[in-house]
Amino acid sequence: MEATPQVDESPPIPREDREVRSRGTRAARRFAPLAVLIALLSAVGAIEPSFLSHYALNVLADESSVILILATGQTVVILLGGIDLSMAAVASLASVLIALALPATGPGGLVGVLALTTLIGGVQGLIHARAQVPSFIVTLAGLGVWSGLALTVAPTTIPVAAGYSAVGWLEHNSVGIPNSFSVALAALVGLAVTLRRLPLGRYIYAIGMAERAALFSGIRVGRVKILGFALAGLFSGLAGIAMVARNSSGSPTIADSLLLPSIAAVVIGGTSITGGVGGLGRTLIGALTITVLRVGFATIGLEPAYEPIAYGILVMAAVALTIDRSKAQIVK
Amino acid sequence: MTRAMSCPAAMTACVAGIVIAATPAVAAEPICDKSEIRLVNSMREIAQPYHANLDKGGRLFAAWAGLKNYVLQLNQGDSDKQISLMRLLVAANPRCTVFNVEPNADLVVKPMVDAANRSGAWIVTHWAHNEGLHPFDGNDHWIAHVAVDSLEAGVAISTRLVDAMGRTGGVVALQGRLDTDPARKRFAGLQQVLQHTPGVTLLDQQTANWDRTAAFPIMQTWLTKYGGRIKGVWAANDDMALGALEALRAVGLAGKIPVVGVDGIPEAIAAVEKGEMVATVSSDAYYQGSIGLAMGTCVLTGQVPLPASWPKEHREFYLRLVVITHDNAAQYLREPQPETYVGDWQCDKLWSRSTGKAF
Amino acid sequence: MTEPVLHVEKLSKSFAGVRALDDVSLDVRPREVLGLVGENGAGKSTLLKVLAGVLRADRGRIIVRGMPVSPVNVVAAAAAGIGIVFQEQAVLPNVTVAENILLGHERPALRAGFYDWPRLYALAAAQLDKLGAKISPSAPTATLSFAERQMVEIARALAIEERTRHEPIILFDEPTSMLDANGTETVLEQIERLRRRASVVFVSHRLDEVLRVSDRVCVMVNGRCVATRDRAMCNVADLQRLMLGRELDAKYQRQPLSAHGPKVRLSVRALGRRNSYHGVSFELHAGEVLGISELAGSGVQSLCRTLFGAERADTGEIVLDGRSVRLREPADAVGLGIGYVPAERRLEGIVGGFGVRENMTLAHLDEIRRGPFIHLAGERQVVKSWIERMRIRTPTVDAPAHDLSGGNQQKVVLAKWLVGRKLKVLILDHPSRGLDVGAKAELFALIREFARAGLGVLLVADTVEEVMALSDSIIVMKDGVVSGRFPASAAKPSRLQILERMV
Amino acid sequence: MPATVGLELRSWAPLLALIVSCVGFGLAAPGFATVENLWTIADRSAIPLILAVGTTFIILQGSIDLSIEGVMAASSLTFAMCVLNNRTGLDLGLFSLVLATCAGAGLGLLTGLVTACLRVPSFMVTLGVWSASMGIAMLLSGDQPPLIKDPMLRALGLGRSLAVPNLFLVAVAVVLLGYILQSYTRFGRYSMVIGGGEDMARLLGLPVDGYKVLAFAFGGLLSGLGGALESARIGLGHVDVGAGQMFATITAVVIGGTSLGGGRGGVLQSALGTLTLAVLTNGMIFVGISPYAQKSVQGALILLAALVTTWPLRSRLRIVK
Repeated sequence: MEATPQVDESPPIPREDREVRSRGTRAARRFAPLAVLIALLSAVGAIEPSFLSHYALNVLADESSVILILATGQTVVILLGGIDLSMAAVASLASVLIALALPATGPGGLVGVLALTTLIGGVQGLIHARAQVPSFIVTLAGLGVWSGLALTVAPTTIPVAAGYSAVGWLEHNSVGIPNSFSVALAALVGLAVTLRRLPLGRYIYAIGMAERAALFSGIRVGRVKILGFALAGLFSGLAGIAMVARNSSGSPTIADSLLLPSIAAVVIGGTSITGGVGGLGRTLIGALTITVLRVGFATIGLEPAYEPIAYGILVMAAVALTIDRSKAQIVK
Repeated sequence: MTRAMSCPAAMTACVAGIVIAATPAVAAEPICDKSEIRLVNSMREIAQPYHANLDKGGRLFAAWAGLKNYVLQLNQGDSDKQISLMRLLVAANPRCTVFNVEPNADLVVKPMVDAANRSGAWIVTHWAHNEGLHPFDGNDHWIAHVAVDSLEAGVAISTRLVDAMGRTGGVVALQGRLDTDPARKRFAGLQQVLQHTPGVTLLDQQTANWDRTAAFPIMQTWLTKYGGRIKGVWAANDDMALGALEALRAVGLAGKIPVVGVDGIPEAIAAVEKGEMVATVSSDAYYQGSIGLAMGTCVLTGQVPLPASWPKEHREFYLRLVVITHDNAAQYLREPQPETYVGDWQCDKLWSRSTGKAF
Repeated sequence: MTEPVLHVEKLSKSFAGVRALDDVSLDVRPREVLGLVGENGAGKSTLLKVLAGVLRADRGRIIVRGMPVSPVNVVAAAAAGIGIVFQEQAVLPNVTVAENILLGHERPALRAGFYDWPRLYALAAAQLDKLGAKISPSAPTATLSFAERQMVEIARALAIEERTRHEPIILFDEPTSMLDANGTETVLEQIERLRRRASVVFVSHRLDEVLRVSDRVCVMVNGRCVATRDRAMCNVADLQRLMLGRELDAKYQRQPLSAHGPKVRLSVRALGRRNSYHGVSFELHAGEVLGISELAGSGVQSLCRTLFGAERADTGEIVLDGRSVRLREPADAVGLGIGYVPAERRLEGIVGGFGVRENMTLAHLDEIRRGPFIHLAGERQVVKSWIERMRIRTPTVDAPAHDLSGGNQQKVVLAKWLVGRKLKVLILDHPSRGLDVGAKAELFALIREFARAGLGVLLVADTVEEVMALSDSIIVMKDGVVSGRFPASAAKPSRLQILERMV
Repeated sequence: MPATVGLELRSWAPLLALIVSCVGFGLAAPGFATVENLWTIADRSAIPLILAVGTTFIILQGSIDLSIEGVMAASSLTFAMCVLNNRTGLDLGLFSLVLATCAGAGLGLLTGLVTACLRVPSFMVTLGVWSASMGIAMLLSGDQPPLIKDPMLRALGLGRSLAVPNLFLVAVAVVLLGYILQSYTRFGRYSMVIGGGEDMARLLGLPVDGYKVLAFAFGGLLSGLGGALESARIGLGHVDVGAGQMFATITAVVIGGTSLGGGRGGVLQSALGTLTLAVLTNGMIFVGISPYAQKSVQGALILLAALVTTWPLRSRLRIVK
């Protein structure tokens, strides 16, 4: 979306009230996502105590891992002010390729696939940055192309014939925590450090907040964007691996149902969908929240037919409570 | 309909009680008290008659066996969710929990079986699963896999179709989602039949993702593309068949061109009776929705020995399919009564609908 | 003495505890032009926004022709007979001129809820005629020139006349701050023209303009109107004294180039960009301030951006320290030690969401790294020192940049470049835009100071005076070509000499 | 007629694409270029056209609507259970079409209100509404989708008048309505304004939120109509009547040259985009391209369309998110 210039010399009005509001609610806003998560957990726990057992929480962590990985990658893109609709499709493609490659290549194949998905992300970033096509469109196109490709490569589920051990360890626990979750968390932390302490991170936020100013500060905006989308691609690949580990097989549609939840996770975490505001800590909370929303109801024995309704309403409510309004005065 | 059921259900419940009591004691200690037993039906949704009937079947059984704790898990077509739901549920009281699973895709079978083995819950799966996976390969909590021979189903409807076509002319085929086993096997069935009927040619084939709305325009396009050359319509499930049927209706060909499908959903059976469809195959959703629970209950109540000791062909077997044509359509239109199934739910008759090993 | 059409009574407005308006009172008489001057933050714009219904006052009354009003939005204010002319950005590019002019007041052009386009165009044309503007009402606004859009703005304000039986009160919020000499002329002419059918409140930082068009001038300080003078009774110096409470010395001794040797920093050779500028050549020496005097559309901004790598040149070459350079994007220029202070400060200069610290170091993060990481402690050091050195008034090192006054923001942008160790050339694109005299003076002092340190400074300023005040050498550009050169070696040119090269 | 309303030069690209693809398929597949197939394509594009019109206004304002499929499902069930059917005793005939459409409008209204009042991005709101209305549809559907027995409405869905598919006639009417709204009413013009500069619109005191709500309500209304008509065609209320429509519609609108940033494009462009898409899907079946390749082709097409429209605008200083 094209940036619209500020109107006047004296501080623009909306920001004034924003200042007023944010001064009052900055703290509240920071902790709203966490509060929502805790509220949800305790609500579900109150109805079904076993939900808070170590085992159940472990399962929850495990379930959240794939969404967490996708959301982590998505966060970078959203901080840049863009969006990547192709991540799930790329993850599915990755799962198929891994399932096909593992028997022959073993762990080496994983690296290859990750490299490929990173490249895919990079290419999308390149088109977005250089041809200046909105990321929504580029990745919408990508969504079609990559899932089409996945279905052509393997129209069906591919069980991992051999070499499953290369990914299987993700399904085990160490120190009482599912490895898949630990890995996802590690990746998230790594990226978080990048965002906070490396110049790259500073650039990403700058671009998300004021791309023109970033450009005029000598930041290689194009390059940073391409990098951001490449990262998203990389994380799609990771998600693909996690999926294979989870299902011990790859499928061309395996991750598709996770695209929107993973984006919702980022926004519910409180990262502004218009870019520049937010972070990965928030995304972690968002991913957990979404997971509880996805599978929580079933455990409290809510009549399944009402699940989608409750899910829809709660997603809206959660976003309404947690969204960062300090930047997005213009809600698109 | 529950009211319609309850009385006979209650009656048969007593009858059944006696029957169970009468059956000779078997060499196994009860694992759970009846009150602890939890029955879970895990399926895609209940907006479709097929799935709705799975659920009804499950409830019929629960009522009949006098088990209160019946859980329905819907995944809305989200494989990942189907796995998650199971994993979370077995957080509590796994060893007395029985899962009867209609897999959203074959790939969910393994993770769910693993979850069962890990947690000690019990699981029965339906339809198909990944290659090289078997209950008897040390998956002691995977009670059984009730396979449906989609090839057989495909062959069955295809033969009816070509016969109705007088063994000549062109047919178009609407495929299901190609990343599912039934879709592929059913189509294989068609190809097999066509090989032996040189008179019939396959004009075109497309996937409509099991979906009625998707089937409609595809059929429309074919009608304009091939016009009179289409002498028969083959669909991998009833929903698509009915979609195609509507497209035929639009050009006044409904009933003039033979249509076949699979699943035996009421609407399709009605169409068969009206003569707008030639045949459909039913795997009897009521049975599929209940038999797994029945097996599990028998195991948990110790009326049958632990599955590990069963013969292989009892762990993984094909389910008898019913081909519904104009002749027998009427009888399948009625809501089935428990009596129809009580026989199959007896712990010593669990395999009464098996047509032999499926491996 | 005639009855005032607009009477403002003890108006107060605070933002987050900060008083922007403090019991300000003033009168506007029929068909008079009231000039409103004051430093940034004095409350001029806030006052206008309250009058125009953009902001709501905390206390006080607004009385129009004896009727108290409290406009809740621009439309309501218009209904009360008050119209405001924002800066150029307030017209919508993707709809027609007519729609822009009548935005929110289409009713007369509606028939049964449907647009009667011919009628809409007619109504719009009527407004444009008042200004003698020759703009087609059906033209997409995006296709208009800068000045034309300004006309549309004014026409919109004038349209009020049709709705109130009275003559409108029209508020101009710094209409000229983004304009060059020509644009300014047109606006001032229009204000003159309006005098015959409306009352005008005119805010500007350019005291000479204000004195030219206003009948009376009201000086605002800290949210109150400290003095109201008739035009006849005062001059620029008086106003400055009233605003700042101190005299200002805008005098500047040019020093002979020989003082810092004729080392050529940047030389531009026959540079050209399609339908923008062509055959531009000049040399910028170390320690020299090269001023470019221009009219809007003379392609100078485009030239600046080309020198910063933000726009592509079609012909010619850029030579920095004797080496021909290719600039694909600004980053290349920055790498070579070229800095750029853009005209659109808020959009292109600072990153609003960032604090002073992050803004100041954004362009040179890799110079303050420890390993791959940003050396945060070091960063604070650097920023602190520059805040002191440039006397930037900010509560903390991390205060959000958008909370600073325009002048301090501009200093931050300047510092962003000076932080760099190997800065060679600094391009200043209308650096004083929207700054009040005080801030302007400070800024200029800094620019001179750093120029002496051996920097090559390329300055594009709004007025000839500014260019003359700062520059060693001056070139004049017109319609994309250099139309006059006044090298430092030659005698200092007079204002007239420069102007005649411009028109 | 303002230039911004009529087809801009750039918006000829989709028309070109349409013609090219028609000619291409015509040459590739003999049966393609026949009157009969023309009507097939028309029939196929009918409902997408209706959906595209509603979505266009939402996107013109710079928002997005992901709830189409859910709303269609809900209205489809509402419709099927109000007409003569095998589930309820009702037989409201055409009036049920009105009811279903209103149901859609209601859901759209909800979306609009949440977006405007709670200031939540439409992206998330419509995501929620999608899920919620899907749930409603499932509840209504229960275990047995209601079959539509009303012959008149079936005829509306399946029949033709003077060789033209009825639904296509409806679609054409809707497109015209949309075009009139867009070029001759404040709703349409302000949608353009809001998309072009929402902050300015607010600054000038336009009732921005009101028109946003209106746009979503209108979008919901047309999704509702689409859902009802779809079920009139396939003969039952079905949870999946909208399957795949969301991406398809957005794709069509984008291909038409309406920018997702808002403020540029229009109903006619979207209609063109929709027809192009319909021609492609139809043509690809004619040529016999695998449905999966079709998915990829569609994706590539979106990109191509976007490139055509944005390529001329490229510049080092342009900001695109």
